[in-house]
Amino acid sequence: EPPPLEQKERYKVGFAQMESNNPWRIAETKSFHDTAESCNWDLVATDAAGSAAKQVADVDSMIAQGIDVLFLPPREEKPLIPAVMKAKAAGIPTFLVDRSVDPAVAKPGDHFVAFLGSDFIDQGKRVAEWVIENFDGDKGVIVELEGTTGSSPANDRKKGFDDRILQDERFEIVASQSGDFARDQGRQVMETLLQAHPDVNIVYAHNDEMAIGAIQALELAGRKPGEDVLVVSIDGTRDALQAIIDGKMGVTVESSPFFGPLACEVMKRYAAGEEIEHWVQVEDRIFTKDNAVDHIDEAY
Amino acid sequence: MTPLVSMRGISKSFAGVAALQGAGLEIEPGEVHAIIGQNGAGKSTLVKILTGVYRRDAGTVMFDGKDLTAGSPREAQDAGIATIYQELNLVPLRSVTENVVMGYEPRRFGGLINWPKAHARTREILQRFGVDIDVRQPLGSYSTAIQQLVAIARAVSLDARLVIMDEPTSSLDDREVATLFEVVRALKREGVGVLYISHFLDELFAICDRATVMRDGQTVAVRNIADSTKLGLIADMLGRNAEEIASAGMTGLGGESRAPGEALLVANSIGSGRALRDVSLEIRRGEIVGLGGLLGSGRTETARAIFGLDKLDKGEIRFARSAKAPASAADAIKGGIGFLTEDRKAEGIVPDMSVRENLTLALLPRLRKGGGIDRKREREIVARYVKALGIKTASMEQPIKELSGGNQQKVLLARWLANEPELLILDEPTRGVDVGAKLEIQTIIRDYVAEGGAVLLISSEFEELVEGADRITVLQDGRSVAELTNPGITEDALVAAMAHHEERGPA
Amino acid sequence: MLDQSAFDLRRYLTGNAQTTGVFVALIALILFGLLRYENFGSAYNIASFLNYNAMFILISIGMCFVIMTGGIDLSVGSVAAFTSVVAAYLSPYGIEVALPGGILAGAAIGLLNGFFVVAMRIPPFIATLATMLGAKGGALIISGAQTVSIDWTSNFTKLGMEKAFGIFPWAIVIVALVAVILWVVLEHTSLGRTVLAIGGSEDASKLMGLNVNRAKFFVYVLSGGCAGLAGVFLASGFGAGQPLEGIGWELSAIASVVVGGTLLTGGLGSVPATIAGALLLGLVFNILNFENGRGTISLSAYWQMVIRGAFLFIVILLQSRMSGPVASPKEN
Amino acid sequence: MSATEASPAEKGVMQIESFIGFAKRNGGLIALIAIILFNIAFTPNFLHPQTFFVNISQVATIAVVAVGMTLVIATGGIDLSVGAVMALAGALAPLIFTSSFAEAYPMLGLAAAFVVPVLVALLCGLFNGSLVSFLNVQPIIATLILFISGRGIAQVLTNGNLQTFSHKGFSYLGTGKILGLPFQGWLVIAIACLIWWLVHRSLFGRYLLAIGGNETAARLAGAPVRRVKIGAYVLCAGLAGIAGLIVVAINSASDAARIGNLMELDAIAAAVVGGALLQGGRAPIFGAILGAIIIQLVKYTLLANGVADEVALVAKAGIIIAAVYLQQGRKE
Ligand SMILES: Nc1ncnc2c1ncn2[C@@H]1O[C@H](COP(=O)(O)OP(=O)(O)OP(=O)(O)O)[C@@H](O)[C@H]1O
Ligand SMILES: Nc1ncnc2c1ncn2[C@@H]1O[C@H](COP(=O)(O)OP(=O)(O)OP(=O)(O)O)[C@@H](O)[C@H]1O
Ligand SMILES: [Mg+2]
Ligand SMILES: [Mg+2]
Repeated sequence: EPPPLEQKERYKVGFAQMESNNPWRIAETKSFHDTAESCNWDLVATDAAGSAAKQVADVDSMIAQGIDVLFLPPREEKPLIPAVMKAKAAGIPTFLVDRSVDPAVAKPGDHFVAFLGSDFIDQGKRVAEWVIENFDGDKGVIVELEGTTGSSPANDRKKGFDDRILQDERFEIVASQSGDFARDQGRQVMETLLQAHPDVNIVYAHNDEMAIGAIQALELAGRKPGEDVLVVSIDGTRDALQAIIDGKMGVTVESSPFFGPLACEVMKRYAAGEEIEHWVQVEDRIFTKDNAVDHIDEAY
Repeated sequence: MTPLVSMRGISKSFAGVAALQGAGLEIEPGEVHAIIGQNGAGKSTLVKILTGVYRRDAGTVMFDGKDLTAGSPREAQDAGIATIYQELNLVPLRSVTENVVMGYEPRRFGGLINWPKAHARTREILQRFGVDIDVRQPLGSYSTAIQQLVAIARAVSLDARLVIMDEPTSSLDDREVATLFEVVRALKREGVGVLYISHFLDELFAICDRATVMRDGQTVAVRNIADSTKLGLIADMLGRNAEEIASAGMTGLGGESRAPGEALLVANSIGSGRALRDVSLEIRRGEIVGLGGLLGSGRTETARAIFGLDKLDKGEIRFARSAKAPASAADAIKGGIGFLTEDRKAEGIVPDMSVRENLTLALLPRLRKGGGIDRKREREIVARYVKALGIKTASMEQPIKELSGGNQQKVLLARWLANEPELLILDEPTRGVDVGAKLEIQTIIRDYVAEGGAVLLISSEFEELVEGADRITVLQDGRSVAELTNPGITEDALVAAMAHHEERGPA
Repeated sequence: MLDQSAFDLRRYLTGNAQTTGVFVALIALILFGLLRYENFGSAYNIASFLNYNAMFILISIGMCFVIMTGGIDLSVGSVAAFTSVVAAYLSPYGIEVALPGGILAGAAIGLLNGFFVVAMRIPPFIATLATMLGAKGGALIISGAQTVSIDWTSNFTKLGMEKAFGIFPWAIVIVALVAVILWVVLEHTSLGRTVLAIGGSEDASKLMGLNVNRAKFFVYVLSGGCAGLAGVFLASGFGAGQPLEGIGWELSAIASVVVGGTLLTGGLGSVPATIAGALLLGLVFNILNFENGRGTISLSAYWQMVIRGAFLFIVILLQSRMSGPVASPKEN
Repeated sequence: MSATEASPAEKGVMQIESFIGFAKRNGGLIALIAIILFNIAFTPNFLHPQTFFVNISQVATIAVVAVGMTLVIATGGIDLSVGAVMALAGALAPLIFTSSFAEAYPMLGLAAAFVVPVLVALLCGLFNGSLVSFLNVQPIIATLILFISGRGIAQVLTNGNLQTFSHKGFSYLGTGKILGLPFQGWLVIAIACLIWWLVHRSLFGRYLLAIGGNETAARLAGAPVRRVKIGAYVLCAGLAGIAGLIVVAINSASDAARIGNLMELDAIAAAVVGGALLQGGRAPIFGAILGAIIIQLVKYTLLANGVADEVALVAKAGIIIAAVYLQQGRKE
């Protein structure tokens, strides 16, 4: 059983962010800061600068400061298990946000209260399904731009997409290289792969930033993204929606960073003694040219 | 009796240029054996082959009757050869003790260094040389002379069968040289062989038994010192006959002195730090002023202060028309001062740069042409000085580090002469320079003064000072205590002046 | 000769001021934390702080040895990541196997560094830069680009998560042991003195007949071994073999060493001061976290970077003020 | 032989010798040829002109930074802050030309967007150089300060946000072409020639090499040591600033967290592969360009041939070691 949470006027809430080197994380942190005011939190926010070990140490220092509740986006599945265990031992209920930990060791409803978020594998799978449905050529030659090598969203988004797309014989992944989730890297990698594989007609990027980079590379090489090359990715950023509106990109599966309000709501329910489902699933929308215009103003 | 060392047919070339060609060397146990030869004759190279620093291209080396091919200095040391290299090779950041005992530390508790014993042993060894210092201090906080003595102490303490000394006295004063000789004689009594390299022929006559003469990478003669004359040895070294040389005189400084001009530099009671307390001196155009004094008397510090390297705590310096002392080296050079430093390796050469670049380093501001360097003029100037000073170099593009010590010194001298300064400060200008080159350098200095330049000359060689200087300001413990004027200065007078106030401080 | 008191003053200035600076700064920062933040001095905070920083202390000490020879080891972070993976794979066999296994893996990479530097004469900066890339690649390859689970049922986690005799975390006990041993090696063995001599002047050390190559191999193997041990801590204390950890560790280790008064050109160095340097830099993170918790201002991650840089700047300023030139009296 | 005029025959011999010397000195060149041959054999479409352009545009930033790095390395220093300076300059430019001022005065705004970031970069160099030359702070540490906080400052300025824009004039820097060749390519050539002249024909350059070779000797010969050292850091930072602008211009976006990430390592590796000595005294400018090209081609080769990222890291490590080893072959 996770530790209970008493009902109070104000809570001291810990939010141990893993890194702040991309727009998505920044939007997520901002969402927690914004929620702190409306939800009556004293927010202790730390930043682990991309190190799982430092994230554990950050959680430790929050425990030392006596927080009431912990929201943790664990950078890695396994390395953050000690943080979850320590929080439990200190009597602090923990909610995992946007990524989870290894379920073989730490379980929701036991070591932590619940996982709030979407499913990276599923995101990849949904992109694949959209491609299968909407690609009208005979032969899909795919270049995949992976996220940071070894990071869990990269691993999962690859797995979800690859497993699904390869069930259809029309498709072939000719190259799959890391663009480190960054626009500049995505562009450089795409430029290179385009030289080696000029026949590519589908680009799947693990996030929108790399997709934008790929679009630039395609344009620089005189190709027409959206016409002769289909670009698809995940996240739902403003730039990606704009690209969809401009017809340069096919689809982006949403992966919303705005966890603050959800976190507030779930925490209140837990304090009230409600049973919390182990996975508070976030509905990821899917943006295409049909709905991009409607959502671009809420994108980050 | 088998010789202690027997080297035969040794050859060695660097990048295709032969430094040694079939050189040989033989030393008996208990013998003090000298190698003499001009700069670049190959003396140091021969030594380095014996001690495993360089690998020979050809030849055999026998040590103590056994074949010795030392692959590293350590192997040579273990075989019983202790060496003091020409360029000081110690670790300035580490303590005196460490520099002496390194590699042979006394142990305790199964392997740990016995520091108290190490310090005590070091203190004891140094005391044999009359040096009483805090052995825990970093070696670098002591003067070159002390460092030289430490290097000697280290070598002597190794209980070797052969001790090699490559120009050990180049930065020692007479008293220390005397102490060193005592030690050499003691080694000899113990049956230890000593290989002694020096440009001071007097020293050979004082302690050496035989001398091997080298010229252009070859051994040209082996002489019994007792049967030789100075002139004969010089003739061997230079490969000329003795009469020719005899007519030329022994130092190049003793020219006819001329009437000195107006005052160029006046230092009034200057002081800076602990080493320079109260020095006054005056230098006039067209004269050589010597600075006499014992080791550590503050001669180098005086020079540094004049050149603007050390801030003055007190006193004032007037140079030429300017009432202000230079604030930096660049300032001093612009004002017309040049400073040849005593430590060629650390403060003089830029080892990887060519002879040309080294020679014109101080001249650059004047070679400026349209934002760049006037390379044509640069080459002309370098070619002129290489020729005028007889610098032995393959080309002006050869890295200076590949030149022998004496030739490096000439390049540095040329660096300053090319600048045509009004005042040239020379700190030990002929240190480590062979007789021939020494003569040449002294002549160059004399010529420079004859054309109206002024020189402040620091030298530990009394002969050079006494013959060369028009006046000598004598320093002691950082104070100027006497002034002697030529003609009329004798070595005895100089020594007396230097020692005069001896009782005052605990020097 | 020269009077003794002057010498003592000089020794104080050249020998100790380098290191006093860091101790003064460390104590000042600790006092600041104690006075300003509740729970800063709690046993929990101290233990977890030390537990996390144990890894940095280790690699800093290893780095200190390398730097004393005038070298540098940029590979420590990757090596720790690599050995954390190795240790994770070995964890089912228990700590008795995983601990030496991790250390050996690190030492092996150190040996490779030593080979590049000593035998191939590649500048240390470049040699270890290459092994930094190589070890990272290696870690990703053997782990299949995933974090590697440790065996939670074996005694492997004891090391990082339990306390020796119920008081001190094991990691701290081991680090203390390593530190004492290496301090003795440095100050009281000829190997240690050779390390310092090489940094002072490699040529001179060779001519003195010191075994320069052996000592250089030693420091790289030592640094690799220390990083290896840090990797074992990482796996044991942080729950997995982590091929992506260790980024930037080399720079914080270098900073710790320098803040501890060691010259990057080699020839000087102290184990205790290096530890103090590592603690000092680690403390900045801890204090920033506490500052965030006070709620008065909330420092964004970027401000934290700026503040860390500024803090390093201040420490460096203080140090250069207090120590002045040490290298040789001829400088300046 | 004394250094007088050489006869024509001697000159001919000297030329042949210097060519052999050149080949020996440039192990890098051999490495480059090997990589190119490999690519021609194995990489699809390698000889396609577009491949050439892609590589030129990608190598430009590394090359520009490596040239600056070479100057700093020539003084015996190192500059870790180049990546952070790139980020700072890159973050500033869009801030300026998307400001209301630039909207009011487009031309002035555009000019300011080029000039101000570079000026700020120069200031960073001034900061680094002053720490090194006035306070005697060791270069790694001096530049570590901006390495840590420079990027933080850039992120504070932009609030961490990605700034995207579309601006024809500014993007020319990254996407423009002259005679069919990317504009950055020309820029690199111009910069390299200018800096080469500076190093080999100007007083500054001679002093730079002298200081790197023996600082004390250079000072005593009247070299303005501090000014020259600061100059090297300022130039290096300025060039990093330009590189930052190029990156932003190509991407039409500026992400302070990412611009120039790990650039310092690539630049140092390029400089050393190109023949720079980390202890100073040498500044092979075209060598640095060569080194940058090698590093770029290695990256390209591995990517184009589908080598997995983690294997690519190991391969890169091996190639760096091999290139530097070849480079040093001449030193027996
Ligand atoms: N490392 C080296 N590289 C290239 N040439 C060298 C090297 N060492 C010595 N030489 C050359 O070998 C020759 C002999 O030099 P060596 O140092 O043995 O002379 P020396 O007799 O000791 O002279 P000095 O009296 O000036 O010390 C010189 O011409 C010198 O230029
Ligand atoms: N016997 C000594 N014991 C300790 N320190 C000494 C001794 N002799 C000299 N020194 C150091 O040397 C410095 C002064 O030496 P300096 O080089 O000025 O003397 P010098 O007269 O130029 O002698 P040299 O012949 O070495 O050039 C002092 O700062 C002092 O610390
Ligand atoms: Mg010699
Ligand atoms: Mg002197």
